[in-house]
Amino acid sequence: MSVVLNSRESILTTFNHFREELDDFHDTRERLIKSSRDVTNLSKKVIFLIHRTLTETLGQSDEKETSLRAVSRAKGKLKEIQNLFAGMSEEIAGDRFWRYQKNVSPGLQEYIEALSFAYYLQCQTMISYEEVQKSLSDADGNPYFPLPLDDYLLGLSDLTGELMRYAISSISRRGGRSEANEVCKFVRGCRADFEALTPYFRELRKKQQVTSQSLEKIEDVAYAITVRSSEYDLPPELLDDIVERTVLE
Amino acid sequence: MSVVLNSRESILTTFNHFREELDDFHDTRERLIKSSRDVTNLSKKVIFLIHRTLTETLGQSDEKETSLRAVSRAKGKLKEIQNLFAGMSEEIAGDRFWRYQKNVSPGLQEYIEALSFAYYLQCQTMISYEEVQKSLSDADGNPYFPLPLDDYLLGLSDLTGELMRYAISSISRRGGRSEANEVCKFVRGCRADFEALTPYFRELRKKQQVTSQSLEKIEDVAYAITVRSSEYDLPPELLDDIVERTVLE
Amino acid sequence: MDAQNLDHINQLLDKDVELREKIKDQVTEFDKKTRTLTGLLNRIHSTPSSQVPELIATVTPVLESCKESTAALAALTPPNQFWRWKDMWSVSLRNAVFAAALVEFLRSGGLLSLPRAAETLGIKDEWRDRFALSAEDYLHALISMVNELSRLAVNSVTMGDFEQPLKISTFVKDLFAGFAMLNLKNDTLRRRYDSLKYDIKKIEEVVYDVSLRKLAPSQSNKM
Amino acid sequence: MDAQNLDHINQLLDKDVELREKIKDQVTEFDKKTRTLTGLLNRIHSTPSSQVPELIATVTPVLESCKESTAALAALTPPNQFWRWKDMWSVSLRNAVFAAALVEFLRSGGLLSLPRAAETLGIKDEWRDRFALSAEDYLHALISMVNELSRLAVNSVTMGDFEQPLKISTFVKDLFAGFAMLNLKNDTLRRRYDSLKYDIKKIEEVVYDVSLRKLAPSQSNKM
Amino acid sequence: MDAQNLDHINQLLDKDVELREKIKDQVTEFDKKTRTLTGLLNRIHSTPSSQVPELIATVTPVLESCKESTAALAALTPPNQFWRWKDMWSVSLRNAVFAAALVEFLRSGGLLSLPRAAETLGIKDEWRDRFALSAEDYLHALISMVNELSRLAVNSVTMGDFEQPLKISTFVKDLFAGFAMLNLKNDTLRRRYDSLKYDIKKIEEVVYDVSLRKLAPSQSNKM
Amino acid sequence: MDAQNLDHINQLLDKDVELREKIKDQVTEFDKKTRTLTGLLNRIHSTPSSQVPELIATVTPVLESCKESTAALAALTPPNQFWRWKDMWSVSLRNAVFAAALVEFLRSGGLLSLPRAAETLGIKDEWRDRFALSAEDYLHALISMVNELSRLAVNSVTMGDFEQPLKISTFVKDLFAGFAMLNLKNDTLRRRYDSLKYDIKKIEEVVYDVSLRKLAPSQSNKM
Amino acid sequence: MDAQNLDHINQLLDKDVELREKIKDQVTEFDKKTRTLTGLLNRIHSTPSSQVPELIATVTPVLESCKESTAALAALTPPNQFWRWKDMWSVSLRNAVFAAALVEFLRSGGLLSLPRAAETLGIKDEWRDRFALSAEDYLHALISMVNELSRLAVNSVTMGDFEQPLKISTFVKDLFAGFAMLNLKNDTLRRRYDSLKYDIKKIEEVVYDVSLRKLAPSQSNKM
Amino acid sequence: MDAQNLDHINQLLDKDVELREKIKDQVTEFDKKTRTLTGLLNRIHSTPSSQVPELIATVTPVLESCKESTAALAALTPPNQFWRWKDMWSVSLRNAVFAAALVEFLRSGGLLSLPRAAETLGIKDEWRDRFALSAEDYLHALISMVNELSRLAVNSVTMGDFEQPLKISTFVKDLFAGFAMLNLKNDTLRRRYDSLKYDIKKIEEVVYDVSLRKLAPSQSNKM
Ligand SMILES: [Mn+2]
Ligand SMILES: [Mn+2]
Repeated sequence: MSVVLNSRESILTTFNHFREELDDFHDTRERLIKSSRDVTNLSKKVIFLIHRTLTETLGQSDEKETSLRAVSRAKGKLKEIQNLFAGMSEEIAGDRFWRYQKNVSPGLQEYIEALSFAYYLQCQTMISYEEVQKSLSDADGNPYFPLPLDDYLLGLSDLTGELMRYAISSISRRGGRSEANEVCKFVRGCRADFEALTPYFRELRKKQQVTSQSLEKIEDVAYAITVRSSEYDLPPELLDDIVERTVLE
Repeated sequence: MSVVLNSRESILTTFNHFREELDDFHDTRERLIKSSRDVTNLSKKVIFLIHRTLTETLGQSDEKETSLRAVSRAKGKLKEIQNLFAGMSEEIAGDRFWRYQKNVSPGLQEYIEALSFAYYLQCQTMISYEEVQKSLSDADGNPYFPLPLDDYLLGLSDLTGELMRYAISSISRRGGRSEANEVCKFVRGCRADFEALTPYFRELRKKQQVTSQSLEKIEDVAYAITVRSSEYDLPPELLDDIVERTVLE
Repeated sequence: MDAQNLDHINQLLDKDVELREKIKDQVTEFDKKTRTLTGLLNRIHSTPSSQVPELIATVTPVLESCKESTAALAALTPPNQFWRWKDMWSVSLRNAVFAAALVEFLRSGGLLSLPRAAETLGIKDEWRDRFALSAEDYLHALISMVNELSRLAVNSVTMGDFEQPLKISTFVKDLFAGFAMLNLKNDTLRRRYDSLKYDIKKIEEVVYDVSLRKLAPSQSNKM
Repeated sequence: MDAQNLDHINQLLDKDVELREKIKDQVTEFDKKTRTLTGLLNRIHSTPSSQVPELIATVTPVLESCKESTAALAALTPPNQFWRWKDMWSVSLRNAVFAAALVEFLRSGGLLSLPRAAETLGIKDEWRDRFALSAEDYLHALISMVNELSRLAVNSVTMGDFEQPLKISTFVKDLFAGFAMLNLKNDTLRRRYDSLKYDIKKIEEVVYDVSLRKLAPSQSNKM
Repeated sequence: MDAQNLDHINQLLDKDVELREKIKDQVTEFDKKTRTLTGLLNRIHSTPSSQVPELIATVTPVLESCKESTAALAALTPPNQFWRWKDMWSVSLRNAVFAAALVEFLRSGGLLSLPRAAETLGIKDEWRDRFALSAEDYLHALISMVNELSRLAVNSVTMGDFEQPLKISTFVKDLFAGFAMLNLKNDTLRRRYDSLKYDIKKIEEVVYDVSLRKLAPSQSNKM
Repeated sequence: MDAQNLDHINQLLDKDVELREKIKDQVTEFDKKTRTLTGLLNRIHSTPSSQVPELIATVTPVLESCKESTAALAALTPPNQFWRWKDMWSVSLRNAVFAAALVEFLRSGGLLSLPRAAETLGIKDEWRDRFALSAEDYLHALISMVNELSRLAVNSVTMGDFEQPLKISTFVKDLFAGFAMLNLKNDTLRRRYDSLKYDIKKIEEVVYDVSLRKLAPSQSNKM
Repeated sequence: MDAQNLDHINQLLDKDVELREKIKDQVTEFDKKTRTLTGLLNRIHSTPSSQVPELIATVTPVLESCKESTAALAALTPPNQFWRWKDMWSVSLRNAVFAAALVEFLRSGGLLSLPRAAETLGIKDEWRDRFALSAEDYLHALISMVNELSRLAVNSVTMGDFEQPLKISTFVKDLFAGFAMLNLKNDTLRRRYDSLKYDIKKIEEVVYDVSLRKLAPSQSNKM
Repeated sequence: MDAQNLDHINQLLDKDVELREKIKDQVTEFDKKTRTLTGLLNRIHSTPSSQVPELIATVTPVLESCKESTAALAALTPPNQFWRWKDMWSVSLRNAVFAAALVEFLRSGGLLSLPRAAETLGIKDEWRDRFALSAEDYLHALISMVNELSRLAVNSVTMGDFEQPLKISTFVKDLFAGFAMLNLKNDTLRRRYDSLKYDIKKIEEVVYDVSLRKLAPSQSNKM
């Protein structure tokens, strides 16, 4: 390529290259947006699948067992999503990832929300950054792309909303009632951990308000359980038994 | 299906059907959104192709000839878009079109903008509703879907913006200068025609402001040409010749 | 635009404007009926169970009269344009289905199925591309019914009826399990579905109170 | 979150925060240089063409000094993170490229190509995943140059130089034809590209005025 | 513009500015009184029913003093301009009507009618084109009263008064049935009316709690 | 609520709803006329000055027909309720005044005063408590006229009429000086008045272009 | 511009930029402390009342350390410029006052007065033109405390402490009565004050639940 | 809250409200004067240069009268509260400075410095903590003056004065170069400064038009 362009032809040739480059960029961007939408949709389905599994066996089996069944069902679907990311990995290899990050980000966050939900039910803890990154790596442990810190945190922040739903439904599950207290403690911890990070992530600041609202709802559930059982001077299990007998009679 | 559902099983079976129905709806919707994005992108490319063709031959050939070359290039690309619509037609057959209209609408409007631009260059008139509908029909003249009036009008409204760009560039095209006056008249007519329809289409009302701005820009171009040539008591062609000779010398 | 095209557009436009007016008038009529329905059904909160059949008897003719509205709307809607116009009447339709489903529960304790709900309101299968009961509208109506049943559970106890809350509890739990099957988007249905959990919680509390006071007579031979 | 994870997150965060600060400092430096550049180049509007070489001579060392800034930024940016941080310096970079391209036009009448622009600013090909001159930034710089050239066309005439507008006219038209090749989205580049048309219009008017007054000396042996 | 035209317009504009200031001052006065009223009435939530008559006795003179405000506003408003200025005082007026209606309920258990509300605040019929109590303002005040009564139902129980919730429940249900028959087109009013359902639900739950624990005579034969 | 109270309120509410519908219908009619007016007047931008009288001749009967609308609205509005309903028609009224003022300028080069504007539209003084032309609406219409005149200055030149911009410039500057003496507190009006500066600037630039090129008789001794 | 004028202005501008940076750094420090404070105080929702004194003991030194921040800010702010810079730190200051007031309530059940709040944070009266605690900031902090106390009422019950809600209720009602007597013109403050009603309602409902179930000594003779 | 605390807070709040009212009244007065000033100075666009001295003579007493306003505001503002209230009058103050600077340019062709501007408006150095002319306000006023001068360049030509644009061009270019050396962090100021480029371009185009047509002595050796 000549160093200084002196003729119309040389300018047009150069700009032809620019056109190809820009078209290529926009096409890739478009493909990634579509893939990200697919990831979002699948992730939402995983979340519903988990809630569904937890509700299905309402009061019929052990709480822990129910959770694990939900987790194992979710894992299959999560694998599908991971394959979608694997498929995208070539287009966002090397320095290209950061060019397209904001197009990939919505799907990625929704995936992290679903993954961390399953993880919580399995381990009762928060999935770590490294574990999320590992789930987005090939068999040899090579990441498909570097996990952005903000996507990780924003995905986790949405988890608290799902946990709120989980806590509210658990009130009508036998034994599952103690679950509400566990979730309450966990979400309280999340809120505190996120609080320290809000100065660095504008969007997290906004989501923190939603988390606070979710926490208040969970606290209300825990309160309602306490108030109710405080009126009678009987151990909680016995109360549960009495209610169950009346309903099933 | 039983008429009144009395057992948990019968309820679950019924809701299973609902799930399939809803999933099916969301999947179709998602596919159509993606297709609509493709249509949008292709249409934008058509518009740029037209502008490009008009600029390429700057001052080298007859204005009419240039326009027709732009139109013939555009037609090939427009055919591609029409094929995309043909591909979507099955999913939006019969009563389903109106269910998905708002998902299809962005692409459809952009297509109409591109199509009407090519049509204007060819015929110097506004493409009619029936011609747009015909372009969205199979070989036997069966429409892929009914053309919504609002999409037709909103697409046409965007045309005025492209015509403004066309008018501004034409000022530096030999002979093309009279073009600015033609476009000015045409857009003035558009604005008047749309004005009568604004009470019925909220979005058109907003776009009408953009059209008014475009019209003012076109009027400014026509004004500048007049002011300039009024200073000398020579016929416009002669002025053009003098300028051309000086620049080419 | 040339005159012919403008004419054509104006014709299309006039037809739509006129149609919208006509549908609006019918919807106003339909709406009056459904407001009467909800007004009448609001009385269940202060009607002892023994008098519920009489209350239902006053509701039935109004519900029947909704058939005229659905027929009129089906007649107005052009072929294939169901989805174009349905938003205009879906609030009224949901209210009518709500009333029908609540009446069915009060009568039989069971869930009115979608086809049966359509039938009750006189919606014919052959109108499918002009007027139908969509899954979404049906589901909204069921949620409204649950909202009302949680109030009813509370008020039944006040009126001394301790059986009703137990019936409601079983019914609503089954229905909730059904809703849990669905994959919802972040839309109104999702938001209302989330709110269902609070209704269930309230009903559970009533059941709990009733159970613990052992006030409920033996249910074994009734359910 | 367990302590280890929190630690890990905080480490990542601290590294980013620190890096951002460092880049910001470098950009502030870079920005000062480009402001000096635009300040100096603003003088072309009142500098007779005979004295332009001297003006360019004052600009060249500042332009040269930009190499330090690009090198410092390339050294700071971690591998593969070019696109992550580039927004921080792209305004300064565009201004530097604008200056380089304008100087090139004033010197040779030709267009500085992208690779040559990168070279002028000391940007090395092997930095590609840390610091590069993107097509977008280059194009923005060219548009800024055209904005300035339309002013220059006007002011040249005021200063009695009737050749410059003709040179500018030919150059800008060629460049515009190049821009017309691109498919742009509705973004800043598109908006600025649209505004180019007004610059061309203004230059055309100057050429027109100059031609009609037949003030331009014969150009045949010069262009 | 000729001087006469200008003068004419300026007079029109100036008169408005001055009048607005005067009305604003009166509204500030009125507002102080209604804030005192709501402050005093807020005490019902911690006043045993036996002492309510004394509380009402402190409220009555303040309510009486509102007549001065309505008279002052009626005197300021030019003939025919009621609808021009009413938005300035409608918040205060609604608060005053709210207080009057709540006092009436506490005293007699009955509903203050619109004409009686106007009378209580000294609003004269002959002021009609300058100052009146519109249906809309009256209804807003009633809704505020229901909001307060749902709180009162809760707090009465806390204070050991188990009869009050039953009275409130009957009164509010009756009022709600009345609202249901109104043709509410107004958006804000409609939305606030919808919120009444939550108040009713809360009141029903209080009655439920009381009945369940047999803290008050059974309601089954009362409702 | 007792039946009488309910009835009373419902009557009040229903009367308003019905009246609103009737006014709305009249406003739709009025709006059609003003749309026709602006449509016709829009042609001035492509009508040579010699044919303007004919254009005005087509406008006059439409303007005349607006009297029916103002009379109908005055008849509908209950005594004293001008300020309640005026927002419904003020857009149409401003458009009508705009048309009348523009016609007056085109015909005589002078400014239509507020009383003359009211007279042109058949607004009677004795309707004061039901229908009037407020200073605010009149001023809005004048600002719209200036917006249109700045476009006309441009388009007149395109049509080869170099005198019109000078007339417009004198007229608008005088009007602007008038506006500057008004005590505008109203926010929308103030903001629109501020925008007038752009119109004036545009007109001044047209006058400049014309004077510079000596396309019209020199202005130096006229302004 | 002559060099002296330029220099003068540039000095003014630069001094501000520099000062802003320094204040920003101090505010960041202050903010860290108040974040730690709110983080620690957030634990009250899961701390049994018996362990609250220990929790307070961990809070006190952090609160003490805020004195350094207020002193640093007072030292930085030029005389007379309190009102220029105060917005930069008011969020942090409100958080610190919130913490101090909450600690006071937990310790003594009483309200921290404005002068005492200033004293706790080491704010000296002689800094008045550089750093002070405004009434507005103090009131914002109190409202935040009430928001927190309504949550605490709920969570105390969950932890089995049925006395705390009663204490909170009395305290908050008293505070609310105080607020009602203030002349709040400030919009944000007014809106936040209005939101207090929800907190009070929530607290009343907790007290209701506790009283109804006789979980704490009867309130009827206390309130 | 105890009575003392309440009283203290209420006093603080009330004092502010009252002061705000008083300042507002003074600002209204000040604003009237500055509106008169801009109204008078607007006439420069149609005043031949020979009559400018007379125009200035009418402006001077009004400018002088502004001293009363600045003195009144300085008297009202409590010590140390300059930064609290300055936003209330800064629009008026900028307009006054704009007028003073424009008058200075018209009289001497030179730039009014900041201290001289303060002096002209009677602002005393010892008021520093109550009333001062900030660099920001001064710069805003200068930008407004440039906006006006670009209009004046155009209108001078219309009036046949071909020297004025050349003077304006030199003055504005110098001022612009000054601005380019300032460290503008302030957003509004920065944005307005960017807009100056359009004014300069316009002025350059006027000079171009004049030079091209040889209406004024050649500029080549002047710039
Ligand atoms: Mn979620
Ligand atoms: Mn377009």
